[in-house]
Amino acid sequence: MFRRILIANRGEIALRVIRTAREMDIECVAVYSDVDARALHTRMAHVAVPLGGELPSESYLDMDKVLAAARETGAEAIHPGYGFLSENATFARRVEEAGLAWIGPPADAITTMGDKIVSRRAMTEAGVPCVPGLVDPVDDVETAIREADAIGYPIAIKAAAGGGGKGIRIVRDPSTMESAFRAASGEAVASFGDGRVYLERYVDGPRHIEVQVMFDAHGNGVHFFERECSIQRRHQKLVEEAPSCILDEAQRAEMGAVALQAGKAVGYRGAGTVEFLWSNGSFYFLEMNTRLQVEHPVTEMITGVDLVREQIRVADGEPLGYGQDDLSIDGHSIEVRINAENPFEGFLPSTGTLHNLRMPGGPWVRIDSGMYRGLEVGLQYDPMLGKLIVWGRDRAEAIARMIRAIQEMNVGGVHTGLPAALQVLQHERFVNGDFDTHFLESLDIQSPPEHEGIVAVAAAIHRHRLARRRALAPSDAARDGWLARNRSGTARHVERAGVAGATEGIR
Amino acid sequence: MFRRILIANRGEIALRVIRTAREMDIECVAVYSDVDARALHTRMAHVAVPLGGELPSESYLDMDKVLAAARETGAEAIHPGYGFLSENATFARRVEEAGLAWIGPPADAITTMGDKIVSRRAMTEAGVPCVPGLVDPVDDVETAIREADAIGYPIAIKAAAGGGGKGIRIVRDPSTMESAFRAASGEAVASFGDGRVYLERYVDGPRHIEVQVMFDAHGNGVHFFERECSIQRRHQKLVEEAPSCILDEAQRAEMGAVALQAGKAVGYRGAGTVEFLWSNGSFYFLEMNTRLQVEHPVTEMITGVDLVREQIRVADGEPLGYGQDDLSIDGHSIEVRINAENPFEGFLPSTGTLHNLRMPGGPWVRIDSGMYRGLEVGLQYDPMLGKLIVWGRDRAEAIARMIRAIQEMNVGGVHTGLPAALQVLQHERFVNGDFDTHFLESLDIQSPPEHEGIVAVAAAIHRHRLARRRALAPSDAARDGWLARNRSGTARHVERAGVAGATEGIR
Amino acid sequence: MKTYVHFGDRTREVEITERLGELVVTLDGEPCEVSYAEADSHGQVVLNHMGKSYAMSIEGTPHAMAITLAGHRYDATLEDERERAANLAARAKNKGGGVVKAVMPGVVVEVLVEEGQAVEAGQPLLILEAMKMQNEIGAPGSGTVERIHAGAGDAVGAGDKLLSLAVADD
Amino acid sequence: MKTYVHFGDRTREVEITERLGELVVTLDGEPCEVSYAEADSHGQVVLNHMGKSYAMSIEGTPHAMAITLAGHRYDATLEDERERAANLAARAKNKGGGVVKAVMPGVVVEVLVEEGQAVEAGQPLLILEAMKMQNEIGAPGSGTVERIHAGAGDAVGAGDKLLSLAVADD
Repeated sequence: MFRRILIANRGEIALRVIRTAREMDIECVAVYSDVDARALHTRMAHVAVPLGGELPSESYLDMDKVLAAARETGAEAIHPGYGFLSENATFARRVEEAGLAWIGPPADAITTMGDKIVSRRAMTEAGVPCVPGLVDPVDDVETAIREADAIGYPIAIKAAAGGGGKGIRIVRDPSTMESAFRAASGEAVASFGDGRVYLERYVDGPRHIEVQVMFDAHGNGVHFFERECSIQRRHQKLVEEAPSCILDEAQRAEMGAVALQAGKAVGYRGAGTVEFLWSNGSFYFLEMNTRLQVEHPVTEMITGVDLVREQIRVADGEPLGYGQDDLSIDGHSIEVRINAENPFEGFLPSTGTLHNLRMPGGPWVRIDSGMYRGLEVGLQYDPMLGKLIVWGRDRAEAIARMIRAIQEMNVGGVHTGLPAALQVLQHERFVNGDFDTHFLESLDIQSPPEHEGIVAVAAAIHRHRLARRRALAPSDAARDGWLARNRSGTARHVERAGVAGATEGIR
Repeated sequence: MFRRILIANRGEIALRVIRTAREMDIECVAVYSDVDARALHTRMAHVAVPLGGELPSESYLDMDKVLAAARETGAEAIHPGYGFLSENATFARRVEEAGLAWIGPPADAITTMGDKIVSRRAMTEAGVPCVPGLVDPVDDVETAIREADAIGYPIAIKAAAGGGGKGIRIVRDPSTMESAFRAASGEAVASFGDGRVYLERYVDGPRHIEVQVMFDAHGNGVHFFERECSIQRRHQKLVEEAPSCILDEAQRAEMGAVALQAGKAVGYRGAGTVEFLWSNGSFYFLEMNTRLQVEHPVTEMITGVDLVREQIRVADGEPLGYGQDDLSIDGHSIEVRINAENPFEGFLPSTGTLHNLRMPGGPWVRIDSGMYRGLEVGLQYDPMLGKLIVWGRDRAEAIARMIRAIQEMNVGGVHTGLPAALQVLQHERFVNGDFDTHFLESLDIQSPPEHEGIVAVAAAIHRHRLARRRALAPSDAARDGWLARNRSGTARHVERAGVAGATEGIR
Repeated sequence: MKTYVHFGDRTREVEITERLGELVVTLDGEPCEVSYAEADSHGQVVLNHMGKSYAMSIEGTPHAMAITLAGHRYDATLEDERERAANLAARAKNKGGGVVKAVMPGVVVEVLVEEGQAVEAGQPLLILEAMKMQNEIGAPGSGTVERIHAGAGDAVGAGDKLLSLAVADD
Repeated sequence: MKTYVHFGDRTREVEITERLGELVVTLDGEPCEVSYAEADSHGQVVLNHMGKSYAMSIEGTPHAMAITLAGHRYDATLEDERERAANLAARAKNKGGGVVKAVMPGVVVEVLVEEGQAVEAGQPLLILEAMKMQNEIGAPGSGTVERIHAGAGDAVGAGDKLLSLAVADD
């Protein structure tokens, strides 16, 4: 087994890898940017190498610096975490050319799955169901009408030059196809100066369901069942759970088998996630994420398997040592992401310095977090500060437990999405399992007005006390000013930055 | 189900009960002494009632105050936690006389199990194996020799007036019985002014293994397998685990059955623990703890059952709803107690104000803790501040995970037993499962000297920095003084306070 | 002393008087029996009301506080009577108008309005790129664009002026 | 500047000199290449040495520190050369003697010695009950009991004098 590995990442995922590595008696090399000199991953590693720089491009994305750090410290393998270089085929190749083990899939698999059109072709050949439709644009109305019948309604007409949902037209009735086609290509010209459009089956009320797979280097592969990730907003998941309450045993097995097919088709090795769109009982391949997912803990909680440990084992050439029949689902797990964002103002990013951190605890509550008192949450990096994970014997117990855990928690200094997660968990539709990827966006996030009175009283008394204390000790005034700075504001995202309903590239 | 319950306790166990109650949508009434006005259990409850007073006798042990609080707040049931009034039969009766539900066993069961001699008789009648021996003193050498043969060697001669191990004589060979008997009663006279002694089989290299049982009000009972609690010192457990690595399936089932027998014999209801001494393949009834145990989490982790929820359900009259065959062991769990004590000075109590709390996290790490920054750890209450619990697929994984978790943790302001726990977990004998109740006391707790050099350098540089900073900002000097106060000292326990090897009354 | 606590456009009036060291509180004119205790000096407070206790975390300044209660967060702005009068006057002077500032460091991608142009409340004024994301800055109120302080391509820091609005009399 | 760091009866000598703002350190006379960084102002420090980093929590005063490293705890007392000389002199003056104080509030259960009695280092002097537990207070060094300040039944606070020892010349 490796004696020392380098973790080319930061934040909670770097800690996650360090924790398993420590348990495996493997030394960890952390790398860090100037901003992260005091970060927990820097402190918890056996060796910490400064990369310098503030921007990702100057640090965690700089292949030369990362590889140099590995060379200097004698690391034998590199774990990329998620994001940054994790899905960079060039980096994967360079790591192996440097004579190091790459704790990830083969570069070719990354390349294939990284390209929408190439992967769609590969999957179709492998017999993996994709959303019915055309890859190439249609030139005229006649072809469109003919193709539409072949694809089957409802049809989504999408601008070839578009993306981000602009210029999408939904057609549910053939009779309206012609007018819709003209309108769509007209809008496409207007928006992108390019009128070409293509057709695809429109997926109604889609749910985002993904399957966790793991392959060793000896042709063995298993899946660890599915995760339901439909509670999301603009490509950002907020609440994830496993298993999905919409799948029955038969479909669960089928989806798992299809996911393994997808992996085999690209000669996969290591941990990966095959994402599907589920709608009205059928599911379609969306994409494959060729790395560990943020939400992997919910899978660990219901299977008892440490996925990072498995990643490291197979990267070292060990066989899985178990088969599909050895795996089963025990209970239910939910994860809530703790993002620095303001759910009351359209989830705008929130910055500040963390203080008054109060973490929940007790039975079956797990915290994967890079947060610490004094952490300055800026805009350089992903706003995800950590994750709250619970396990319960069943979905109801897990929901109740997550609500309880969120109520125990406090993160001072920034806004977080926790109030939104709380509203989701307490929502009848979520409790009944009746939701799709549009659900979160349909909510108006607000705190229960019935408590505003008591809150107002508390705030007023607190102000009263502050005034008193300031009179006594000027130093407090400074502190208040400090807190004030940390509650600096937020901005509104441009609608065009995301597509309601589209779920490509979600992490 | 109850709408509101009162928790007649403090610290981590009060939080533990509040957490499950919240998940069951039951409101919680906390009670608190003057010392605990800011305690977490006071803050996390829906209602908090001050009992006043600083000493337990003025607060948590004052039945009238607790019952009054329940009456005022309209609580429908009382959960006693452990310690304090939890094993007080009078209180159990008064709770029920007050028309409230008692989340605990029937008063009679508490009474019976609370008396060593009465419980021993009851268990013997019920066919539960007890340590062979006599309850009544033997008057003369002849009887002693005769009885000794009947009991079987090795024999322990104990002073009737004694206890605490004083005046115990171990006899392994009948030929030395006479001299030993005279010496023992002589010593008994000297120590207690009462020469009466009684005989008991001496249990060699005993392990403390206990079985968790749960009975509903309808005659159904199950056991949740065993916990191994042999890592203890002077009636204080430090490391607990489930399952025990010394039991095979057959003996596990046998011990579980015997535990259920014990409970049935006293008409038990609710959660209880039957403690056994295990030695060379046979086990003997020690005592039954008629309440929830500190170490209950390790049982929860391997069975997936929330024991507090079960306590509340059966107290409300619900049937268990499952049988023994529905329960099984999944993986392995270890708990380490976080006590304010100095393991380098004979585990003397340590007092101070908590700061620099850094809690571990990540996969399968659970924290049940009443700690918060600013908590003043005094001498009024039990020194246990919280518990660290981990789960692993097997014992080796659990040990590695607990070591990792302890290494992540920091508790500033007081000494804790964590370094001792770390030394136990890293000890070859513990790893091999080769230990008994004397193991912990046999260890010389010390931190690895090979790091003293680097630590010395850090300390010297830190001092250098402090001097600098003090020159700049006098306020820091104050802070250092404050820290210093918090590291106030400890005292040495009197050896006579405990018995090496005796495990009665351990919590 | 009266304090006006605003949650967005909703306002609660809290009056606090101290009698013999005891706080006497009214909420929107109604008497409100409460006891208030600070669990620490960092804004962890416990408020008892009608036999229930509410543990809250309060952070911020005397004028803007964030209160967290059982996982829910309330952002409140506070004024006493004097401040309220002053603020009302200020608002009257330029309702919704004034200077629009950058709330985070970034780069101006595009200015969507021109000087002299009339804008509606919430209408996009310009696009600021920060965190690899395009953020749209809307008008705080309806009025006219008086001056534009930043142009496309400009890097701005938090607090920098972006543009000034004059309010249409209505 | 030289600092003597004592762990119980083991002592390490650390010399720190600052050259061009850089710390130059020797440990027991040997050069020791380290870099030292504070993660916060509460004693979370990271020390790099021979290509490894050691994260430690340090608390205490310049004279007595508790250092936690990967779950292990080290209690150290520190002296510089001047302090060392002074302390040596003081120790010489009354080796092991001086005043025995209560380290925690409690009640004196029993005094096990008499004034004038000779005692060995570690010999039980009296029993203090605290935390529902009997704690035995031992002699810090061998000598003679000079005065007894507290009697059986007395309640004492932390820091209160219990008895004074005079040291036997040896």
